[in-house]
Amino acid sequence: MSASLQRGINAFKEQIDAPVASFFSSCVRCGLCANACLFHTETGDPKYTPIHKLEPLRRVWQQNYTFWGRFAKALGLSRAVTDDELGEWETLVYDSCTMCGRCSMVCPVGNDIAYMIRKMREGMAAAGHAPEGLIGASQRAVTIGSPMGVKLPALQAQIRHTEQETGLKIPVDVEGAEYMLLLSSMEIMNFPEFIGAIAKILKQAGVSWTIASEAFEATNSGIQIGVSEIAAELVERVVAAAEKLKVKGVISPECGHAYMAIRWEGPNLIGRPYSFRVVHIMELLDELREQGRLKTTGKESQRLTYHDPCQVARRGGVVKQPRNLLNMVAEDFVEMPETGTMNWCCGAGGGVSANERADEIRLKAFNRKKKQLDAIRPDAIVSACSNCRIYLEDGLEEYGMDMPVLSLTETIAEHLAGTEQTGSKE
Amino acid sequence: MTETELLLWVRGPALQVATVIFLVGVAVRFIEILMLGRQKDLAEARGSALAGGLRTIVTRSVPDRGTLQRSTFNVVAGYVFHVGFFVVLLFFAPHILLFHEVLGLNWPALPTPVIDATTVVTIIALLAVLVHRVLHPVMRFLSRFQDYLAWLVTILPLVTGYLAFHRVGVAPPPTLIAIHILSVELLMVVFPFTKLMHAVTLFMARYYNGAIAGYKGVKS
Amino acid sequence: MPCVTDTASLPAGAGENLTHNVQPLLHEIRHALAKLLEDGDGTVIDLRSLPLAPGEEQKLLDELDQGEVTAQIQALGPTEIIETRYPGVWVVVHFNNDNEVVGKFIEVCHIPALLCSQQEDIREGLERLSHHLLEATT
Amino acid sequence: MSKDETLGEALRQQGISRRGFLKFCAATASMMALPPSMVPAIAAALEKARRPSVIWLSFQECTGCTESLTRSHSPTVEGLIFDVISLDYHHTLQAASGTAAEAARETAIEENYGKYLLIVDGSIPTANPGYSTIAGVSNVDMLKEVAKGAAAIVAVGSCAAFGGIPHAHPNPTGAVSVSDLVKDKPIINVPGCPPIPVVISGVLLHYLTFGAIPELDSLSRPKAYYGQSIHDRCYRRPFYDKGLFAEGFDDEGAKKGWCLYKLGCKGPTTYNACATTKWNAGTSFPIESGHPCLGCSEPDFWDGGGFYKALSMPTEDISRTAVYAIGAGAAAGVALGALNRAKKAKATKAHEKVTINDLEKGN
Repeated sequence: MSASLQRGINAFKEQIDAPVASFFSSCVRCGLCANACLFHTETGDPKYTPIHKLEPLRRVWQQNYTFWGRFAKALGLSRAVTDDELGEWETLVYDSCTMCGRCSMVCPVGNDIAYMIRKMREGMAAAGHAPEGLIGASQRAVTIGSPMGVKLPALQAQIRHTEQETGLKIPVDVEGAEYMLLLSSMEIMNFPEFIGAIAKILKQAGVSWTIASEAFEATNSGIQIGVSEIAAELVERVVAAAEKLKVKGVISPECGHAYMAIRWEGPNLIGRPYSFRVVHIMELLDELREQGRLKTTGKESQRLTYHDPCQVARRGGVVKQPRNLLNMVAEDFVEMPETGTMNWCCGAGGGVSANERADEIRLKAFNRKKKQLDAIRPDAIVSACSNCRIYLEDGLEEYGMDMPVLSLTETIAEHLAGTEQTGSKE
Repeated sequence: MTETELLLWVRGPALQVATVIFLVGVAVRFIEILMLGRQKDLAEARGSALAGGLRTIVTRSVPDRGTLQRSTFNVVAGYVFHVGFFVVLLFFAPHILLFHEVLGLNWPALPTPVIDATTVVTIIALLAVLVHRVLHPVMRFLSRFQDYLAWLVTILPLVTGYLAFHRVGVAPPPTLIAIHILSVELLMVVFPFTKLMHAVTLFMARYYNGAIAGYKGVKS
Repeated sequence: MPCVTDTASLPAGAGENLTHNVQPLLHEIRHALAKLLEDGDGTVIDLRSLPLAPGEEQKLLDELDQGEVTAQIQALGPTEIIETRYPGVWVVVHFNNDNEVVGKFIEVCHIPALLCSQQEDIREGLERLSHHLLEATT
Repeated sequence: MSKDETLGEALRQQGISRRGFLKFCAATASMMALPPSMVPAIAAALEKARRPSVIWLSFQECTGCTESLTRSHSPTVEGLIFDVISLDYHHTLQAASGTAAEAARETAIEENYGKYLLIVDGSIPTANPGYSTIAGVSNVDMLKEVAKGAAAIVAVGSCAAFGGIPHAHPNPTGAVSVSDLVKDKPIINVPGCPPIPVVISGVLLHYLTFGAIPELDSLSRPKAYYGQSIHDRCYRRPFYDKGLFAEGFDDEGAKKGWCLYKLGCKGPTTYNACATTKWNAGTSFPIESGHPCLGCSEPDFWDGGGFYKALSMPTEDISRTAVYAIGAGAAAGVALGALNRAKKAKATKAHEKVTINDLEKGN
């Protein structure tokens, strides 16, 4: 066994816990998860059945942690997992799974398949079977601080630009601020308006906040590629900055996996609870709305729908907040069939967007989103994840659909009461 | 061995052996799973893991609308044979008598014609499920030897029970009963080594699924 | 007629209607009567070949009741023949010399065959009578 | 009645009228479980039937079967024995004794060789021939000798048919059934402990009437009487189907006449005519009197795991086994679980930090 395979198998053994064992014990090969996965429904290929993507992990479990599996292994009746097999499974685990967790909602015996894919990636990465794209993103995240290679000067330029445009001061490294805002590289590069929108809203609500120059990046390639050490290192940077600035809370921006990383995995990655709270921007805005600190005027008259980012809604628990907010500013808000925790993924989460090899299947799988949209024909889609937004736009373009994809935070900001930008965009 | 001797052996030593294999196997696997443990979640909870886990144990019995639409046959046939199997197992008078003897619990039986009809429907559903497994690309792709083995040991008690009840076939009635009991013993012996274990572990799986989600405030 | 069903061991009404065979039997008798009228074909029902709950046989007999004819035969023990209140429906009960029931039938016919004098017996009777007259004259 | 006379002639000689004969035939048809429409055929056959010689051998038995037959109410046993058959040898019933009795047997065999009917009650000991002898001849030898010249054999009672109570565990005498020893003769089994009297006489009458053995089931029992289970013909069957059971002999269910299955009734696996023919001139049968069927007409009924235990019940204490098994399983599970934890801990210890430099294959 090669050193890398050894490291991978070892990681599998480390990762298998009681839930994983109960899940594998319970699978009856009913195949229902296949129809919950957009990579299967849009290709019809049985190999994309979610539970099948875990086969090597299952075998390691069976051979090591079940009495009859140990017995069979001792007698030489079972086949050990090989490096070639892991190589074969690489595309299944990374390219055709976004860890959206829809299969986990459907499995009749209750298997949390996404939970297991996350664990399986630990072994895959350790065995050297992670996709090039994600390896590069992880290396940039660790060395440069951003998977897209965005450096502080680039952010500073966007801040200056925003300050000029909005006339508002964007606070940086302000000690004692209530909240520290994280940003995803995608927002900095593609949707810088987001910074201005936040500034306006928080100013109106009277919330003090800051950006940390030492830890502004929200995304975490570590949890996508499946390397806990890298993920932990990236979380530590945020925690260190938040502690240094003595903030009460950290705002996770419009990004799905960033929220999963900092809100749910973070404390477990670094092995200790935080001294501050972590909120998704949707949660914060909804809290402000509830407290009456967020006021809007006017409503969008166009037909709007909301795309739930998997890691925010299904895997993150932020479902009702964006709807509360959208109802403030939308006249004609319509839900897609199968929404909220049962929403279909955009196809680009879980590191798929960083993996160019997966482009083809990702666009094929987008057909599922298209069908969902075709059912209600909205004028525009609103979401709360910039990764979703970019790849929704990409998919729409591929399928020749003309439909803007909006940021919910920005949409709220446009309707803020007492600002010059009232009135609806027709 | 006469038919009565066979029946006595099946009701006596064979049942003892089957019970031991079944219970030791189930207990071992149950504890094996539990003892693998689970790391404490250090993130701040938004909901109750316990409540979420218990909730999912119940709610996961009902398929979501999309699954029902996309996998109608799978869901319906699966439901029919599961419900049918347990109705026949738990509400046939002689079976209740057995449970009463072993567990000391007693409950009312269903009329025999109902059990009879349920058995037929269950057998048909199981046959349909097998055909589906063989023909459906995903299920055929996923299926292993033990899936067919589990199917066989599940349908056997139903078929042999039906034959014993109606006393059809070449064997005399006590032999038919003996074969029926033997088929159940086969089911018990195979149970801990196959996916049949899901009958026990699905409660754990659903609990963990619901607990992981519930901790994050998600209803799974 | 001695009662052959012992219902004393059960509370009143315990077995009545249990097998639900009384009603079908009455229907069978109705069909047999219709057939008798139509083709002249008789029917015999052996009450011993049917599963009847305690009291059910009595219920059936009560239902049929008694009609115009009651006859007694003495041959190998007594036989009771009763026409029920439905003409053409007869209850025939055979007893042995110890007065134990050896057969119980419902016959649907114009007259139970056993009531008719038999050829052999008539012939023998004729012989006897002839013999008697011959003896008287000599 | 000489052996050359037909039955019809013999009866007429005795002054029995044609009417009486027809009544006899009607009772016979009922007894043989034949439809009443068969009566003319039976009459015709019986009229021409010649009375066969019958030899009755009793081995390891309790005379219950003979008692049952002599209680047979129709036709009267005297009539049956002296008018219908020529009972040339029967320990209990014959007047002759000692050497004369054995001589009668030998004469009957000689005179009717190949034509006589052999009736056997009781099982035959094989462990030691001395366990049961008649006039110094062991049962095995006597059976084999008499069977040789028999046209057919009727094994009356569960002992002769299946070995019965002597055959019950541990079977100290090595008791076997007639069919275990005689392989080359037609054998009719008329099991029961005892058999229903009219069933015994019905079988004999059938043989007499038609000169052939009746249709038999896989256990060589006449289908006319043993074709259906007690359960199928039981008047309490509707309670079984409704799931209404007596749980004890004096509970509400028992008083209401509910199904006795839970009290160990063997009706579902017992084939006999009790539920329709009943006993004591059609008065009642065990279930009607509130007791579960013991299954006495089935092989090894004595060893069925208890009269008051249903056939599907475990014969041994499963609850205790279950407790021990769970205990043992739990202990084994903890041991194996500990091994798993050790393995997992080892894997955790063996964990090498994965850095960005380790991600590329081959590093």
